[in-house]
Amino acid sequence: MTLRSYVVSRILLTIPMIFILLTIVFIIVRVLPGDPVLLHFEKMENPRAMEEMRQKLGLDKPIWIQYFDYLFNLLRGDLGKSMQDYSPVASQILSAFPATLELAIFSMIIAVSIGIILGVESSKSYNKPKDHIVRIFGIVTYAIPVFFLGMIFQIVFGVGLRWLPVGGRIYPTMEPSGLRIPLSQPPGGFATHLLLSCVAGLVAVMMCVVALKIRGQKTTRKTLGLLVSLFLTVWILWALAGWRFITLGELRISTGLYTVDSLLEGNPYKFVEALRYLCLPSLTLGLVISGVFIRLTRSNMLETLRLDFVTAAKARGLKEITVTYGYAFRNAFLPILTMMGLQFATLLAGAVLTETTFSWPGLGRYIVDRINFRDYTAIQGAVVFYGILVSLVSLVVDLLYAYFDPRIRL
Amino acid sequence: MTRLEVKRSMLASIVPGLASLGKKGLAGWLVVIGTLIVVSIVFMTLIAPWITPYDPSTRGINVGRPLTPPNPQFPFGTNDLGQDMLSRTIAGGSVMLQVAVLSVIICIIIGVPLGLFSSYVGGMLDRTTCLVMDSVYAFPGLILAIAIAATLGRGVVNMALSIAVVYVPSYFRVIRSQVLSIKETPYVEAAKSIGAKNRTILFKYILPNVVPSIVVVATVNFADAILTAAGLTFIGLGVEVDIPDWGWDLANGRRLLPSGVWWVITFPGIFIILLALGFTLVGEGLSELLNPKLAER
Amino acid sequence: MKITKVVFGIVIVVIVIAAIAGYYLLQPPKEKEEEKPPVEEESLLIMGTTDSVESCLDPARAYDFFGWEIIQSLGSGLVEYRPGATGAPGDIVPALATSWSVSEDGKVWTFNLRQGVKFDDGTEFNATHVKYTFDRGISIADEDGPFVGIGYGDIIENVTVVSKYVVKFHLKIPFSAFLSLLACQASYIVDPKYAPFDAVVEYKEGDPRGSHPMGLGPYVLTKWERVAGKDTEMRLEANPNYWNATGGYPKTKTIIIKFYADSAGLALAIDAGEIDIAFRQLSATDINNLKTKTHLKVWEGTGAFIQYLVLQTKRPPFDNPKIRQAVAAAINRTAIVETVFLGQVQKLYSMIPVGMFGYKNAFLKLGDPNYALTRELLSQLGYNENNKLSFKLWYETSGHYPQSPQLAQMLKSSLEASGVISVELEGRDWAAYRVSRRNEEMDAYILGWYPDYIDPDDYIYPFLHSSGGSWLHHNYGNPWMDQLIEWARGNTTQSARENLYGQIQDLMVDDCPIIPIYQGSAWAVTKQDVKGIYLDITQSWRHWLVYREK
Amino acid sequence: MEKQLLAVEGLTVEYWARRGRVRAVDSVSFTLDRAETLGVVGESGSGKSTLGLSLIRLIPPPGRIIGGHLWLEGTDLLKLREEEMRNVRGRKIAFVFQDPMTSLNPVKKIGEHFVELIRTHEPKTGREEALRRAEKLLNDVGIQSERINDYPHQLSGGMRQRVMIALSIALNPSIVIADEPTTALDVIVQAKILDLLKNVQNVYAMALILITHDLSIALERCNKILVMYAGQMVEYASVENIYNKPQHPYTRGLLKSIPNIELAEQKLEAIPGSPPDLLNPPRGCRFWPRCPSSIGKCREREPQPVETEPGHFVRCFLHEVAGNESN
Repeated sequence: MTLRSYVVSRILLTIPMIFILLTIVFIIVRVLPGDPVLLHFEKMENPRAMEEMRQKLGLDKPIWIQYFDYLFNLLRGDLGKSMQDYSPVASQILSAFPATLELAIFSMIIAVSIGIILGVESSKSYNKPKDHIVRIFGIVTYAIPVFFLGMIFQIVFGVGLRWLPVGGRIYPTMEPSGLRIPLSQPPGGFATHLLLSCVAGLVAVMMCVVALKIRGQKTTRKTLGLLVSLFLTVWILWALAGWRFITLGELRISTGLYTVDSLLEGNPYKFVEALRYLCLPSLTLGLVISGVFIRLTRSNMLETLRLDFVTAAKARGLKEITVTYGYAFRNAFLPILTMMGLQFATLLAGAVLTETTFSWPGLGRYIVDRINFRDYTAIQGAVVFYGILVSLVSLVVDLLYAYFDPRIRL
Repeated sequence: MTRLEVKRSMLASIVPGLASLGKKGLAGWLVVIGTLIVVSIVFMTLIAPWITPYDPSTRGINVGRPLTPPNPQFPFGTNDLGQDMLSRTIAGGSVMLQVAVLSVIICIIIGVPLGLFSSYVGGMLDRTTCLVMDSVYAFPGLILAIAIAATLGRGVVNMALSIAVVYVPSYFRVIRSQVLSIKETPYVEAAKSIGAKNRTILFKYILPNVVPSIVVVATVNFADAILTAAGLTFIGLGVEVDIPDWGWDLANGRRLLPSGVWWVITFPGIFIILLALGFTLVGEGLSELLNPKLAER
Repeated sequence: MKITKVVFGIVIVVIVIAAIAGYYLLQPPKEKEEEKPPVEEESLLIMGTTDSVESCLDPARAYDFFGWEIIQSLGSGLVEYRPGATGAPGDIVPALATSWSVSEDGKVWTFNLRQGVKFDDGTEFNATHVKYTFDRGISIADEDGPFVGIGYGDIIENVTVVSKYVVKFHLKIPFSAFLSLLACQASYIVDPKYAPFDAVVEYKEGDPRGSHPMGLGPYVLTKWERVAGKDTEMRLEANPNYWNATGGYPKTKTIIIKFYADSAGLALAIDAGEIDIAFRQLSATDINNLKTKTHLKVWEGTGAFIQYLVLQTKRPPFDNPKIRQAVAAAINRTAIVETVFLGQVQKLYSMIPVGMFGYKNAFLKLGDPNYALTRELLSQLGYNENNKLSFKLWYETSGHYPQSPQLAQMLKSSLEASGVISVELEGRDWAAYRVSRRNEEMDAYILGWYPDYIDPDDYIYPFLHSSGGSWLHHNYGNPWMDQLIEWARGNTTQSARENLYGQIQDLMVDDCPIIPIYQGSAWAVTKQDVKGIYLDITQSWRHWLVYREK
Repeated sequence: MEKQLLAVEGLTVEYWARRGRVRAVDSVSFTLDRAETLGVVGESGSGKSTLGLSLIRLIPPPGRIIGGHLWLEGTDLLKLREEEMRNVRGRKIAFVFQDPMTSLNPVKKIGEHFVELIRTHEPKTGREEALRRAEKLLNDVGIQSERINDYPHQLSGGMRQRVMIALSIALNPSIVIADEPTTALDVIVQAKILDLLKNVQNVYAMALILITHDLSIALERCNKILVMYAGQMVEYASVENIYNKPQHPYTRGLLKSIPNIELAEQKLEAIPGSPPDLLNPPRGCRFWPRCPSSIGKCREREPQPVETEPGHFVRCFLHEVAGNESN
């Protein structure tokens, strides 16, 4: 199969999947409970208000017309109206989503890094104490409820050590909106900032190194390294030169991801603040998800490590890190990539609990709030959004798979 | 594999002789330890009415001073209503276990026949079912469960139902892939050639072969169901607060933890983790034992 | 390989140097800071809460604690309570009115308004605004709002503009607590530019100014983020046009309010030093714990907050006062106070809080608890150990009131201890709870009350008067009770009122539509350097007095 | 330059499985001179592949070398640190594996394999230069240099084995170990690959250790032959001696099973039975259950290798008389 026909068929397959998903959600939220309005009001005590709500939400029509309305509205990007105040659900979801996305991305990075590093280590010392410890670590983190772990982190790192904030997305004065206020001293000590910015820098550099190791290409290696250093130097110089003009007031929003926005603004201080607030939630979520990646990396690595080309590579005297990552891991990577797509869904689900624990104003908290308000139309909208999102992510992952696997690429 | 061998391998995997399992290395030990954990927790919950020192329900309010730290009289301390945490911990597993067992049963009742028939029959039916199952499978589990639980309302059965819907596809997928491979094995072909009925093939040849996989999925599913149930309770979709339940104690203990009251969250928390851990260990071990590819080199 | 190593080495060094340099450069220069004006002027306070504005910030509808807290900072009334008020007559001080007089019969009040006061948009304040405010509130008559709840229409005949700065109120009855009423947030003056006469001002996304009709208060609302009925962020900034701005108010220029999902999150945040003030709701355990922290200060208010159990009188089982009394007799207030609230609240045997004039411990005669009485009353109606009186007890679960699930469990436990009652608990989020209340689906439900104005009338009329209590949806109405209440609020003689309130409370025990449980106070926890907090009998939070000590 | 390149003394390898220890290579000794070709012959499971891997210390766990010496130009390889050993692999001793289909990294282009190898051992070489060398090497083994940008799956099996050979000679090692280099290939290709090996061996003046189960190949292309059975060396001698006067019954059995075109009437004889389970090797000589000429003490004691004539070693009681029976 050529790459093009694969891509086309994969995209075409996504359409019925989303359609089925939409139908399932519709059945669960609209058809199964009979009448969401009745559910919203609990009892038939206020028929006038109920009738009004039905009319405003279009729930007075026959169910199949409602279904087509629902599908048609979705095509226009309309996820329905909230039962609470008839406000459009789509815009609320879109404003809450970047927070969740940012949390999900960072958790994923943490989970995958932990999973890959520990999984590779574990597979290299197969059946030795190190292997057993890593496996048990993976199983235990999987069994810990997210909010339990989150709470422990809050107590230890927030209240006890005071290293990291326990709730919110960024220091309150930097919370974005349209106005600026004079700065008072933001929190956090010298050591934390130094440490975090260094760690962030090192992580970036490490990622480049790993990326290059995996690609193993010489020319790109030089250029990439230069590019990275150029980017960092420009950013830092820009920030340093312009620090007098940097306001530590509100963040300018362009993507909604605070880490990205602060970089776009060229404001390292805000970036560090955003990272600090991200630390505990993403670490919590990342740790819980990491078990799956550990297990997956380990078993795939065990298989590839036994393959001939790994032994052949060793016999050629290649360095261990090259053999482990460039040979064994690079071939074990594709299933992990697929798993990343699947785990993205788990991650979004885990984010619901994490967001509540860390007062993180994302989609998860939105959905919990909507449940408390018995706002079924909004719940439906949010669930549909999650569904479409997950389908698209798995589509992207599959396409990436095709791109990365040279055997499919041709 | 002959049918006899199939049965034997089934027995070996389902009824783990503890001693022989221990010899199979880490995987065996995982199963042994996991089973021990699960069995003891289930046993504890079953005999809870006779062994709780105090009433774990609202009738046991104020048996001690509120928020007494662990001491000889109250080894697990008391909560903010002066209820004995030991009693609540002993009795509190019933909700989780009921939800988990119920959801697994529902999953098996729906998922197994669906997987068997759909993949055996094949064709359009199979493709459609597959697509539906894949759609649900790709969905963030907890979110779907939340949506269903929110429409159904609180309570054990509703929790179980909402969790079951989420996990049916896991059963379906596993069974389907198994059936597809077993369908092609020589002994099924042979049975077909001597004119065995479809029903016979399905139940006598294929079903026994997929049982081990079902067992593995179910044990893993138990752990997931427990964690999902804890999550549902945490966001207020659990059972009513006057029923002793680890989930509620965890949510309540979270409120108390900032005040240094560590014992209300810790003990039920440990038991939830232990229970989920137990099932995960069994699942992990079993899947390794049944998938000998990596078991020994 | 070598080149790459060098490049990465450079990058790491650059990052480290930049991090160190950046940190020092970004720190506000020390010398400069000392040249700045005093901290009180330039300062910022971050407040955390689990509250949320319930419906809107329009005094014509808003009737919730947090809504009033914000309204109080965005607007002003003709008069206000002195900080630290105790309920004494001298506690009411001039605000937008500088002086006032009352006619002999107590039915006509004349107010002289402060001159030269401007709304935040520069409009000059005058007597027409006062008339507009009250006419509007009474004519909108929002069924969930305070104008109906307090019964403005039953008190005020009309408002007349005498001159630009003189306004006259003509009352239907010689309402004794009229000055108190004018000090409450429902009586705050609105800006006609933002407040249409016939519609309530609702939240408008991205338009904080257009989301409330006030404009005479110490603060302006510069940010109000709200997602479908739940606040996510709020910011108050000093209003330069505030009539008392020359007096140095507000003391803190900016106040940011952060919203937490639950009391645990709030307690963690204040303990971790991320917020300066935590106000509502912290649980009793949090308070006890935070009291031990040296970096924090715990402020206890005067107890004027009450919680009570409402019974649905329109249908069985609680259409029979005997049953209602039986339930009242089975409530163990001691256990609630000592266990649920760790002794931080006190038992309440009347709707009027202890310490206010007119208080009578009327419910004590039903016992605390008196299970014998419960059994006797119920056995008359055929209930016994085998045929228990069973009903659902509803409570809210979202932390709107402190420790509701615990209170509900305790109530269940104490009711069931009678042996003849069986209770099923049913929890609802506050938003759903309100809807359920409006739909009258709940038989027995727990509610709480903060005073609107400091007078026993505010604890009686909104609950026991057939029209004033309609917001409760308990369908209680007793003509004799209505008569007594109307006499009591329309009388200016202290002793006569005291006598009437005594009768009202006795009658309330007989009818028993509502069972008082406890009275408590608001608690606030702040950093040690936060000053200017007055949690007086009004229970209101005065943002403009709070400041950070240098 | 010394003539002797490699001297193996008493090399012993064990696998520590859960059910017990398996001695996969049991005190094997041999020497290898420069540009010499040694054939290691044995059935599958005889330990010949393990022997090959143990020469570059790459026994997969749970195997480990528990004794012996590996003298390469006077250095004992077993005493080297792992990092030093890594420098030996590929540069001094190269390895060609059995299955070319799986011996190349499927996600790396052919050229990349060379660049990686060359630049690992010679860090100063530039990428471009390494690619140029790769093209030349590929030409040497008969592959067009454009193939450098192909992925392994785009090449046929024979081509891949050529690539493997090119890779093994890239750094001009002194020894190439080829482990059944032709087993996985078509018969026609087999000969070509073997010729290629022979050819490059001559051009690059390397020693070659050819591990094979096919005695005829070894007889045809080697100078010396080491016959292995059940982890033990049973006979080690020059090709002429093996062919003309095989001494061990197993070697004789192997010779009889070779088809010979010249002898059309020849009756091919297979050795009856199958190799022993190394977990429970038979007491005494490991070959006796299959040995046509076993005697009483074969079941009692294990025979030790004896040198029946210079350079001819055999492990059999039948020949002990000829040598010294000191042990």
